[in-house]
Amino acid sequence: MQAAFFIIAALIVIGGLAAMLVRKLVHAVLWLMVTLASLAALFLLLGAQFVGFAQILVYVGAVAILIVFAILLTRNSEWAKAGRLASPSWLVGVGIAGLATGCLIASILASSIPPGVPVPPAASVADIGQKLMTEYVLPLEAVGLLLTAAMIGAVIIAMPEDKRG
Amino acid sequence: MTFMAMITCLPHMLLLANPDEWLVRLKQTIVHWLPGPWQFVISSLITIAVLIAVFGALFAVATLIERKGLGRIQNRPGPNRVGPYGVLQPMADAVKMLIKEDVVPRAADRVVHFLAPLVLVAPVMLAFSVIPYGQGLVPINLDAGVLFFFAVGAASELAVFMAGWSGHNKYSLLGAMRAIAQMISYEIPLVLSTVTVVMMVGSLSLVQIVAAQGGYWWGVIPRWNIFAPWGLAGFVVFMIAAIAESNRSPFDLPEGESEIIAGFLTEYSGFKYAVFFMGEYFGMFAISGLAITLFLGGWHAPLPYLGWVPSFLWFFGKLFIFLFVFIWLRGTLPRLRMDQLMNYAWKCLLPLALINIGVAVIWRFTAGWPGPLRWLVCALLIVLAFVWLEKTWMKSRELKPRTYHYAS
Amino acid sequence: MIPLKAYLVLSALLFGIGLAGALSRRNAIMVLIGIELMLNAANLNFIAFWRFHPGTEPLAGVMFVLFSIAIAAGEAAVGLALIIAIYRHYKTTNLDRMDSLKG
Amino acid sequence: MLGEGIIKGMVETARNFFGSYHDPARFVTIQYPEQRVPLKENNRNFPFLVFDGADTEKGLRCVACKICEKECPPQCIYIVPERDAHGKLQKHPKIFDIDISTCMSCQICVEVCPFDAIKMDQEFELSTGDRFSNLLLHKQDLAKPNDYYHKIHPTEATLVDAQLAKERQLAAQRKAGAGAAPASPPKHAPEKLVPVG
Repeated sequence: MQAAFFIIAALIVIGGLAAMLVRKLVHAVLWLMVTLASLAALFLLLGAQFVGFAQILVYVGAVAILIVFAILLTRNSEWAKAGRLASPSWLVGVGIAGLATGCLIASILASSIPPGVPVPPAASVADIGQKLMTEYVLPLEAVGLLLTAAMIGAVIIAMPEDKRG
Repeated sequence: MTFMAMITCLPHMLLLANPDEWLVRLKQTIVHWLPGPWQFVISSLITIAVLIAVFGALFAVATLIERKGLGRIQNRPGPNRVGPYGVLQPMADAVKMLIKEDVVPRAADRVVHFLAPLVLVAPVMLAFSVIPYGQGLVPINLDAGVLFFFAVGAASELAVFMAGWSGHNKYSLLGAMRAIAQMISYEIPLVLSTVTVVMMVGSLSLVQIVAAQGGYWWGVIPRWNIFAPWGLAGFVVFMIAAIAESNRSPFDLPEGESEIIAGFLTEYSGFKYAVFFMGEYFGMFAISGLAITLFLGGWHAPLPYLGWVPSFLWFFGKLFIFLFVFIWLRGTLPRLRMDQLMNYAWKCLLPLALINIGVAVIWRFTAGWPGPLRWLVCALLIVLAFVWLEKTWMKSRELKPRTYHYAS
Repeated sequence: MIPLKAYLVLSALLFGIGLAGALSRRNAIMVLIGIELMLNAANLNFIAFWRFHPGTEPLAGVMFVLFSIAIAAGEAAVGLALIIAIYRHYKTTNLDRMDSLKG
Repeated sequence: MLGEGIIKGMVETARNFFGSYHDPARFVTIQYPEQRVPLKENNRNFPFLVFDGADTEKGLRCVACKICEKECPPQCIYIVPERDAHGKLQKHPKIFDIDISTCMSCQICVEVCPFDAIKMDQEFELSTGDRFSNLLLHKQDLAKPNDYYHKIHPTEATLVDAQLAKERQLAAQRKAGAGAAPASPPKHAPEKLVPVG
């Protein structure tokens, strides 16, 4: 279990770093997929089976393809050539991110979380379905509405302007 | 030691009342003789090895059946040179593929080009692990088996994109874009028609879905989902979407060799091409296995007094029928056009699948009705929906008299 | 066994990577990828807390992550549609060049 | 009905599938190396040289006039006439090569030959591993007996034989009439035989 955690954690961090550092956008997406798939593996390791599969289904199956389509639709030679990847104020951005991460890690390490590992809570698919249909039915409906709105919005935004009228 | 134990066990195993147990017992016997910590590892490895061997052999047989069957459909004998009746043709093909030069274009992204076939095949092999092949013969009984199947199936889209993009070839990219558009469009009716089954059974586990289809109505008609009206409609929608999902003819636009060379496979040759080819066949087997599990009762025998036949034989028998239907369709139907393909997915299959879910809901809440009436009402609703769709479709396709501008 | 803190530190690292990328890359799509990383870091936190401190509400963490994944998908769709629309107008995805308010 | 055409097509292919097993008449395929379709009489492939009698060398009708060499559009024929000890040209080829990798089977050499010495062959299984030496046919490869010519093109060969016999008879008459005068070639070339079809 320990080895599995460390391998997956290394994959997550390496994938994330590479996704942010590589030059080619498609490579960045592929590295992002490494991170997200490893994250799904971590969810499985933590006993959240349903979430892990949903993560793969949504991110690898949908979001990756969306980003890839966006990359191909906005292709220009600007990024392929040698040029600065980062914005002029990149040092500030990295500094802020480093500061935030430092604060987070410091507070995590300083916190008094009990070190024990409790029994894994059961999360069977039937339970999740039951909950979704009873207690969480309102959020579920809201998400349905939100996704519909997002889809219609995305279609209208991405439509060529002359066809929009 | 292990071997001797197996030998001594064999007669005992053959005398078992239930023939389905043979394979399970065999594996248990082998694993039993191993030291404790190794049991899990070896048990998994045996399962993996059997899966790869069985489906690898099935792949070889399928290519042969496909070539022979297509030949017969076109009144040709098909391959008949290598071995008696050409049965060794798959070996010859494999040797040819293996010794061919592996060409990588100079402009290609080598790493992605290399990874694409692996990313295609590995998830498909994972998908094999949740299908119940027989009574007790399921590699992993996952609680969310259906979700797992579709989740790993999603990776094939990424693999197709990687293959198309890495070649730096416009035909590859065109083929990949076509394939992704097609796969995403047809995944929706595929999942929606699966939802009806999941809704009726009340479980995402494929083992439970098969178990729910056991038994017979009036002792004759098996309780398979396909014999319910929503199951029949769902099966048809599922199969059409499945053919599109596995990029088979008539939905083989991504590889349309008369238009875009070989689509995303243009820059692949030799062993990598063979791996892609294998991945596509494996995908076909996996999705056929899912269709059998969801609608055709999995490993259940079609008639009650045929229960003595080992259950996995029923599963693979059904799989072979599916294989033949795939080949038959390929031999019959011409390739669709891209706009027809998209229209078909979004304007025909999607409404049908949604209406089918509604019909399944009605079926669910009319459990108290007499059987035939319930059946007729639900079937009528689906037929009405189909007729309505047909009318709108036919209207848009009405032929007008052709006018000639220059000839009088 | 891995303690909860290890998961939290991993999540913080992932969040930091995403934040750094989103703040410093010039390409709009890369910024979106950074935001996805940050969202996933949050999801990891939810699942880790759910696993180690179930609390009174047994499935709250899983539910939260499921909704978060759904919303992330919607966010990605709208965000990429916006990028495509902006690309049509400015012919670039470089965020530094999208500096005119006149449109 | 929507889907009607698909069902019709499926029935048709199923009929083909099962029909091909019990109705051999449906099979259009020939199992080539074992089974062969008899070639049509007018089938032609590459030229060969006809010889009369038994001797390959002496019986050759070719007189090395080089007309075919000059007429050949892809220039695949190469002829060197025989010379005797004094360097005098003989009516016999010393070298007669045809590069069948360049030959385009146009039959012009046959049309122009005044002596019916070159004819079209039907041999088509000529694939070889060495395209430089094995596809360059020499005199001994090209020379084939008149019987062979009769076998592959019976009608045409009979006509040619009749024509040649007539010419020989005319020549003999002329020789007898002109006494010791040197034999001259016929005033105009005999009417050529045009293959039917």
